[in-house]
Amino acid sequence: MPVDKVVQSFAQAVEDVPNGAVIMMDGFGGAGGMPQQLILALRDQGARELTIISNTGGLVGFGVIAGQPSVTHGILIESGQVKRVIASFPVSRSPSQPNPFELAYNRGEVDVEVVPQGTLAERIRAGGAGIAAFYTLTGVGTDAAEAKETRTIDGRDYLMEYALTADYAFIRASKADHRGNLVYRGTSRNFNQLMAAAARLTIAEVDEIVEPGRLDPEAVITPGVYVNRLVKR
Amino acid sequence: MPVDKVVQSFAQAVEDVPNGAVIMMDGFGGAGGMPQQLILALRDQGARELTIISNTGGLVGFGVIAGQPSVTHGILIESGQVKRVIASFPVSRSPSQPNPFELAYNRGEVDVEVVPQGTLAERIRAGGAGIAAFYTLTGVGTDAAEAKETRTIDGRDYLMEYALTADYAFIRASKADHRGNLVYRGTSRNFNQLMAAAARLTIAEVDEIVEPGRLDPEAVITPGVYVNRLVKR
Amino acid sequence: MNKPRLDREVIAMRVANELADGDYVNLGIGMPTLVSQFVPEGRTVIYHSESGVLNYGPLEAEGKADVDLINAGGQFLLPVPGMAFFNAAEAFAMIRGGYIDVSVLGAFQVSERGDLANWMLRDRGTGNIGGAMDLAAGAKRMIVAMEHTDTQGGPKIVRQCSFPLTGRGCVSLIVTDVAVIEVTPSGLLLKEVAPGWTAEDVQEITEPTLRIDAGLREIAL
Amino acid sequence: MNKPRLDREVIAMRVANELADGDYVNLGIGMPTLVSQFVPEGRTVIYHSESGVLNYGPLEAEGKADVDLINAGGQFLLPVPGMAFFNAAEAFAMIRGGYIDVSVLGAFQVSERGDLANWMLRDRGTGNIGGAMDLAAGAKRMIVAMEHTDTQGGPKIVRQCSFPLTGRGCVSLIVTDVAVIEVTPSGLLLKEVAPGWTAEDVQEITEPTLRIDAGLREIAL
Repeated sequence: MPVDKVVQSFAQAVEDVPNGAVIMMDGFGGAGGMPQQLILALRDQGARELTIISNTGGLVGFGVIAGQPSVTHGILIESGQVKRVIASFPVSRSPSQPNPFELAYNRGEVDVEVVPQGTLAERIRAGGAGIAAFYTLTGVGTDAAEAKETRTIDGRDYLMEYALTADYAFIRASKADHRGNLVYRGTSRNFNQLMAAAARLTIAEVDEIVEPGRLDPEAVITPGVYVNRLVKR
Repeated sequence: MPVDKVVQSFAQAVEDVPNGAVIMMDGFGGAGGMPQQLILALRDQGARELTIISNTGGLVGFGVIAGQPSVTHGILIESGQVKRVIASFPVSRSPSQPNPFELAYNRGEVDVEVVPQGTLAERIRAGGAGIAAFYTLTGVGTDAAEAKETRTIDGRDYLMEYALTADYAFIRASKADHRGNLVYRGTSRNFNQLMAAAARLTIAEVDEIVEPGRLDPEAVITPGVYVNRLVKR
Repeated sequence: MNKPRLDREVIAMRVANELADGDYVNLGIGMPTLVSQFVPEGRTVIYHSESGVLNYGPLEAEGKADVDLINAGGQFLLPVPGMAFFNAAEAFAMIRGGYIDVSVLGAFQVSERGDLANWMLRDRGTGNIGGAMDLAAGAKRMIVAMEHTDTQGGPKIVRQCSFPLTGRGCVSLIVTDVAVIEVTPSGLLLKEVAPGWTAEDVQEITEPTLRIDAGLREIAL
Repeated sequence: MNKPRLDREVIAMRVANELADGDYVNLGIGMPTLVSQFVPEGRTVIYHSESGVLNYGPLEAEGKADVDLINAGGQFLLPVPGMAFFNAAEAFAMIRGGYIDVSVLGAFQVSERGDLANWMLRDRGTGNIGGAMDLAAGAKRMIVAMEHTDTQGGPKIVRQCSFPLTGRGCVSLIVTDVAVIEVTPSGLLLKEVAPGWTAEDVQEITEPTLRIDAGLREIAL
């Protein structure tokens, strides 16, 4: 891996994403953790038949959040580039205001796997950590347990869940150093930190890139080993 | 739980440790991460038949590291308070200079379970995270696989490993706020962060206790929810 | 039943009364979010959100929205001293690990055994699980805050949930706009009623048979 | 064989030559630790330690020991720009997750199939596994740096390991004080010999049969 991970443009950062790629991206619930420029670049790049692993199905396409224009992976669904979504919160809160995902789902254009949020996080974490599967408390006795192995351990029932990995992770962080060490802001850390480790190739969209030594090593959240490409917004 | 977690003395912090307790403590390889004052207080308190979960078996008892007097849980083995150790690195590097654990082990006074270091870390992490067991790459085809379930997932073999939990975790951190948020220094984070979550009752030995708001919320490593008692050195 | 029902704020106030000093609490989207406004003076409650924050402040209300400081519902929060941020795996490790003292959630249905259904309406084809299943599995105590009946006036407290379950036997206490009901091993125990309501009134809009607590009283705030 | 053997520094130098610019590398306790001193000019290698640090500097040598900055062997390190600290679970997630390009370890024995035994001497009754089994399972490439024979002169490169295994089929390259040997699917391939040594000399102190590389040459630094 090159020691300096900076790439000059978002277009260049996503140019090798092939059709059929599996891509992780955060966007927990708002604009903060969303790799918006990478999403726009991927829309322009045009790769199709994508699988998106994310907390949501893309809340809205284009919108305004906290006074700022905001983009989610909903625009990739609107452009017909997505065939499958693995998410915890795929539809809008209100059935009367369906999001792009739900419209495409109702037209039969996109498939979905709905996963409890903690299980989604843990499956992604496992994917980055060489853990193939694990037994969790969550979902026992619910539809989430369908077709899954249940195992009683120390008198309590657990579901077996498999790791999730991806071809790419699109990460949104606050600052990076040239070696790919990342810091986040507030609640935008969320899935970003986990996804950075779980993909074969991780691309980080950041506000600022500084020289190594300018980030507090005690506060680096994603060590550079997980990051392949860095692009400044 | 009380909102302010500060306890006035190490003796008070450990006074309720019963005979037979399972205690986690770090001390990865040196003096940095070791809860030395809590260990001394526990030696004086006298609880027996303890199980210690730690990376090492206690490298030395009393010693001098980097010019500073240093204590490890080896002194609890020397005082006959320990019946069992779960560790990755239980004996000294040199067979000709046995540590207190190895001497006690050879006398048949203490039992041991030797665990690969990454598996030890992951089992402790699972214990704090409501994960009962997991499948790991490590140890397949070795003695570590004995009596364990092996499972082939996506064409690769994995071992099933169970979570570890404890009655107490003795944590060594650098700073805390009154609510129990902790920061560490450098490589002394190590097992401490994991153990804080995996025990029913966590006691942190720290150099400094500050008011809430004085720690950078982006750099808090152990959120206060995991910490029950705080003692300043 | 056309007797007056409690409004959302009063339900939230009643739930807030259940929170003890030093509790770590997770508040779900909607009515549960209101609870933090009504915690009695002198009690410090520490809020947890799946978005990855512990000890957050009140909802932001003055147009100072920070997109990097949100709760699980995407609402903007104010910072307070003593916060900590962490990733989603850690946020849910806390939940499954048993570190959340109280979870407050809304519900479509609660069964007499404390089963909870709150994530999916079958005719929608899919739904949002979010963090609810994790809270159902891991929180030490779960309080449901909801209207007693659905929009058609039908009971939401039922013998058996017809909607997909969020968790089995996970609910401890149900606070509605007409009653406070405890889930016990021997069924539902009616403990408090709204002003003007009788136990019979509550039973009439509740599917399973309620046991009446010896100390039944008007909802106290 | 009483021909002169390479010293530890030269072995470390030869291993260092295997490290590429930008590699993430984990160096084991003992001889492997020396490797970092000999990385060729112009290559930036980023070191990982199980103690929970990425991109650490050289060993501390001037009495400025910081007990909070150690490698997996407990040796004191110097800080360098661009470091990151993390806990033990993360340190090993990196290893098992396939993020370590090269692991350099010492060994008691290596088999002709690349099995590694480096953690326990049976007559001791117990031993230190440390991070070796994780590195054996997870590192992309494992290089063993060791003496070619044991203290009794017996072979350490064997048909089958008699000591408890650290991992199966995990070793890619063996660098000893007399030879460089690659582990291939069709057995061990002798690629380099120490000055003055012949392939036959090396075979004599090696249990399994070595194939001789067509380009066999003297160890190059």
